Amino acid sequence: MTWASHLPIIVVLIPLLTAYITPMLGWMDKRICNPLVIVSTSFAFIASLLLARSVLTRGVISYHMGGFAPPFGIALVVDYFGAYMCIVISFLTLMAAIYSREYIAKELHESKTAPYYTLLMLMTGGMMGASVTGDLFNMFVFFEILSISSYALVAITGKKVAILASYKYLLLGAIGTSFTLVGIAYLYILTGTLNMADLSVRLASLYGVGRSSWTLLVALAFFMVGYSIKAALFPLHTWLPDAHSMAPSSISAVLSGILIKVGALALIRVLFNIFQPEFVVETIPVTSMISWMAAVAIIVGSLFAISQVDLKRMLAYSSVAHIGFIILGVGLATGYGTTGGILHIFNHAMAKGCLFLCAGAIIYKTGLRNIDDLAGLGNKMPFTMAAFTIAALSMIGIPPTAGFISKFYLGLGALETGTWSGWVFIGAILLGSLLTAIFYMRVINNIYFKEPLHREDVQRDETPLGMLIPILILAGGCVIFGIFPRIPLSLAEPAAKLLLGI
Amino acid sequence: MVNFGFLLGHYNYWAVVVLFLIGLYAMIVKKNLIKKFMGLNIMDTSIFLFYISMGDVEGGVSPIIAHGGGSDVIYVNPLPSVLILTAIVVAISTTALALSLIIKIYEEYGTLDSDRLVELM
Amino acid sequence: MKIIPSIFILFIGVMLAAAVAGMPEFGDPNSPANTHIVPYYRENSLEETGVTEIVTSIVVSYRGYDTFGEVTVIFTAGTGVIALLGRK
Amino acid sequence: MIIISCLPVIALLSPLIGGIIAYQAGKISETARDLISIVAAIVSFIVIVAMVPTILNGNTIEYSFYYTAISTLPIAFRVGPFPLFLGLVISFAWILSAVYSHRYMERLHSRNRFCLFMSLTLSAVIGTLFAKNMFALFIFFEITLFTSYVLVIHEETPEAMAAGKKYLFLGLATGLVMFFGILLVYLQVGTLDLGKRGILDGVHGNILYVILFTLLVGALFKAGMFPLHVWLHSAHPIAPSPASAVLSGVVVKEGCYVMIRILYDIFGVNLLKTMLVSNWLVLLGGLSIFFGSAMAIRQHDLKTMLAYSTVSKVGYIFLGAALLTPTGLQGAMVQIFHHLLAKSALFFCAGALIYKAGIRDIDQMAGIGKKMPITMMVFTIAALSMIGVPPLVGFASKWYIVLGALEAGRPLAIGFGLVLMLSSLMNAIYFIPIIINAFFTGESEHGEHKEVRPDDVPLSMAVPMVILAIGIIVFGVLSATTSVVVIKPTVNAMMGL
Repeated sequence: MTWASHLPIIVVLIPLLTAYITPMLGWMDKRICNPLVIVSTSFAFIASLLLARSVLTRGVISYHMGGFAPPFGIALVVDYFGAYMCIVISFLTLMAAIYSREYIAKELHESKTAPYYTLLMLMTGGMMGASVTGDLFNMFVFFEILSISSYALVAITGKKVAILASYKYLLLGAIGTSFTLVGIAYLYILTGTLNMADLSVRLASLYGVGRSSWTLLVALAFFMVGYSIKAALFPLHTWLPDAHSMAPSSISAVLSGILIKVGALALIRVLFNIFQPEFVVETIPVTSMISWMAAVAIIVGSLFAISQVDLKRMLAYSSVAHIGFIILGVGLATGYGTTGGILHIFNHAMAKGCLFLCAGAIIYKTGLRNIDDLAGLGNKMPFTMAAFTIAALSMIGIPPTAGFISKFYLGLGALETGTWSGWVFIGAILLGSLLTAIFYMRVINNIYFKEPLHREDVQRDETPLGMLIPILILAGGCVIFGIFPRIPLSLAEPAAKLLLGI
Repeated sequence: MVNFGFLLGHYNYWAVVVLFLIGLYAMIVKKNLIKKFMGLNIMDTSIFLFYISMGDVEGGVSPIIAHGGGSDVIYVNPLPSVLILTAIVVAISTTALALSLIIKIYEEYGTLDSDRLVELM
Repeated sequence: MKIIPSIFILFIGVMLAAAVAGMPEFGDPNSPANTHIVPYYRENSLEETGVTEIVTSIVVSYRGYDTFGEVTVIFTAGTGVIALLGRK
Repeated sequence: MIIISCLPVIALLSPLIGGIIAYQAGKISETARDLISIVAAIVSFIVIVAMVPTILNGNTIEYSFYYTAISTLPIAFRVGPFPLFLGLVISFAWILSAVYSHRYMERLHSRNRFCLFMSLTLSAVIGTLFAKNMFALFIFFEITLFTSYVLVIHEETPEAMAAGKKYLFLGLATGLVMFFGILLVYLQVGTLDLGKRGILDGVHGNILYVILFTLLVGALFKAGMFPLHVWLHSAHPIAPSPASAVLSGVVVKEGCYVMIRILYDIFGVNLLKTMLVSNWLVLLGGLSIFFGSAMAIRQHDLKTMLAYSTVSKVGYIFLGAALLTPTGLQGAMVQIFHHLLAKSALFFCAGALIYKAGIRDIDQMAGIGKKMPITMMVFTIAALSMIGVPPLVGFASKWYIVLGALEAGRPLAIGFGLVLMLSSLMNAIYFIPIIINAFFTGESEHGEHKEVRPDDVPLSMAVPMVILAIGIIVFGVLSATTSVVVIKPTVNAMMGL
């Protein structure tokens, strides 16, 4: 038993314990909070990388909490997908934490600094915990940690609209929570277990057997609805545009970049780890149902994004579309498709994180939120805007950015199904990509090719370095992982294969 | 036609379903934000009831192992109780946050009527 | 105005009823929930944890991690409330 | 023999890096910026020249980045004869364009940006030429769209933005269609390698037609072929003239190049023959020739006219390639080279007229030949080549295409002969009056160039134009030699003979 074998719990405990210390230290001196959080997330990031390495070398890790064997105690199960999510989560949170130092000082009242960082760490811990757990009820608990902290973070600015957005988010989120709780109860009453691996074994004997299969289906439906709310899958996305656009930008980046992906993770766990792929793909075509929903999400989300005037709201609607890409890939349930969906989690996290951080930088420097007012920013903030452009191109899926690779895999996955619906899905992917181009090119054109209204708009006034660094790292990532996509693929591909059992 | 034995055998569950629906209905239809959350709490409570019900065993006693208790003693299922402890705490936490949000909303907007709030937004 | 929510509620109700139909009877000692894992707790919890009350032994030992999460949830909500309502 | 060498990568990277350095240098000194970008283009040219002996000896140069892209689809480069010689001409034309733009651009804004994106476009075009597989090719193909978009909208006027929008979104849409085709190919055969002629051999059924259609849509859009030309006549004229020259001269050729690779490397001659699509493609080419010429006749704006003329010339290239005969392909290739030279020269001339006399309209050109003799001489040579007057290179291309049509069969040859005569006539209709007007008519009263002193363009603009004109003559005279040395072996290799 070396320390390395405890990595699954370490990645969860680092942020959570930091969250417990932060208020105490913040009470002494508020300036300590930020370095503490940065250090802690860096450690979490390193731990996630180590975790991924040990998963890659030794296969799926099962960690028994308190030494109690799985069906009786809680087991943490880290497969390729879980390790992959941990890396994405800790990486993006690290970027947001670095960014927060200067951004939060201006955006938030001083008294809220400590709660802000505490909640950020709790949210990270919640996401980490939900990613590595192998227990259904435990996932629920960690989902609540991340949900409640995100409700609070959306409203933390105390602005009128933000509070209402948070309330709306909370209301829907609470419904989602209740629905998943019902789903857990149904599965428990049928099988008597909460462990995912055990559940999948015991459920296999119940498929299509008498009336208990009704309960099974209803449980599945409740899970789908509950986690779709958390993942903001169309048509349950209604909370997202308000919440993501009203939150502080660093939080928007985390919410849009990864939090909704954790919802997608839960969907994937329910579909492929608890219910078996054969059941959800063939017996009852749940996956093709959610694929259709995702295809609609892509189109509708993009169309809504086109009609937005507020930059952050546009980005939020774009997230609705892109969660559609992810879920579509998952729902295709083919090797390429699911790999593409999982890969897009990472690529979208980088691109959308970068975009929201850039939007935050624009608001920080100029106070502008309206897309039409952004003229002249290309000269004013050249680096920020260059990063914005790269990330936007990645969202559109222009080579050689990372978005192109996920588009490639998703497209292959859609065609691989070999059915007519696959052709519809690829139509949705390509059309979604084109629609995405429409609203991002509008912003880019405004930034670079439009005369600014005021002369002083063209004075060089770059984002402070502390905020610029994470922006540039994320934008650089969009390009680097587009040229060297094998790095994320080395985890995403086995993850998809393991989930699908192929 | 109707299998009364079946209906009666699940009577707790039917109560849960009814409670759940009442809660959900209140949550969707009521205009007052606090009433919406009362609806949520009703819904959550119905789920708690459901957990407790499914742990029940005919003639079971509370799961405390008496000294030297034989294996013939029937205990009720302890696991749902454990789960529900956690779930209750979660529900309370959500409600606490929701109520503080509602306080803020009332401070800022001066109303708790959801239609009015949509207008003011 | 209230027709659409009512239809929605009715739909959920039908689903819930269908689910109930597939469940074991109330208080059935042979239901999977009562036979799969629980006997292990009844037999081993005393010697493994030294607690006579099985609920407590599960809360703090077998599912202690959940309880840690539960405490964290309270902590989260507390921090959230402070962040929202704390001194200006 | 395959030789591993990083020369293609250097040829690709030198404009890229040079462009970025030039952009930074431009903030300090404009001359330094232009010098750097010229040097970058020259380096690229020299590197390509350095590959010539290897290729002429019958070798291929390859280079691939391991760990890039996806398992079987690395970003890799392979240089064969056809890409090499096209690259040679393109990078040479680029040097001329960079020299030309030094003085031309001084009256326009955002010169640094223009310089940067010119270099980036060159880089992307070279990447497209040298790509080893369709995946890498598509990557560079799409990059070209974005970099050239910035060139199109350079003026940032509402018309330029509208033209750019049309170009960009149609380009994206057709690019996505092409992407779809690439996915189909990959799923069918599991490879996208362009080295084997006809990777789709062994695939049957309607899927082939879907693939052909989708792939060609992307390539023909960039080439500006008839039904997909709708962006060309608004995007090319609106760009600054050096950019128009490279857009019409080079970026369009990139589309033609991709089209030829699709036809000959992905499908292969044999497969296309069994698919019986040749006649339809030839018909499409003929339509493009007609339509482009007909629209060109109606134009009054010189640059718009030239843009429509491009549509018609692309029709020749497509037609020659679609004949699926060695001589036809040879004609298409010569036409690529010819049009690259001639259209660049023509756009340079148009730019010179705008620069010196502010003339955009054909009617205003009366008597301009006396004031700007060099410009109009170059214009005349290029125009005559476009019409297909014998010693010039344009004639050679038409000659080969006719021969190719004869090889393909008599009805086709007769039909094509008619098309050719008619289109040559139409070319003459829109070019000859301009020349006559410029040289033999007195000045028109409403010409804006009255105050222009009887001098010609500055040296840095005149030299590129003259070099191009000389090129047109020399290659025309030597067309027999060049085709034997360079083009014939290439064609044979591509046809699998």
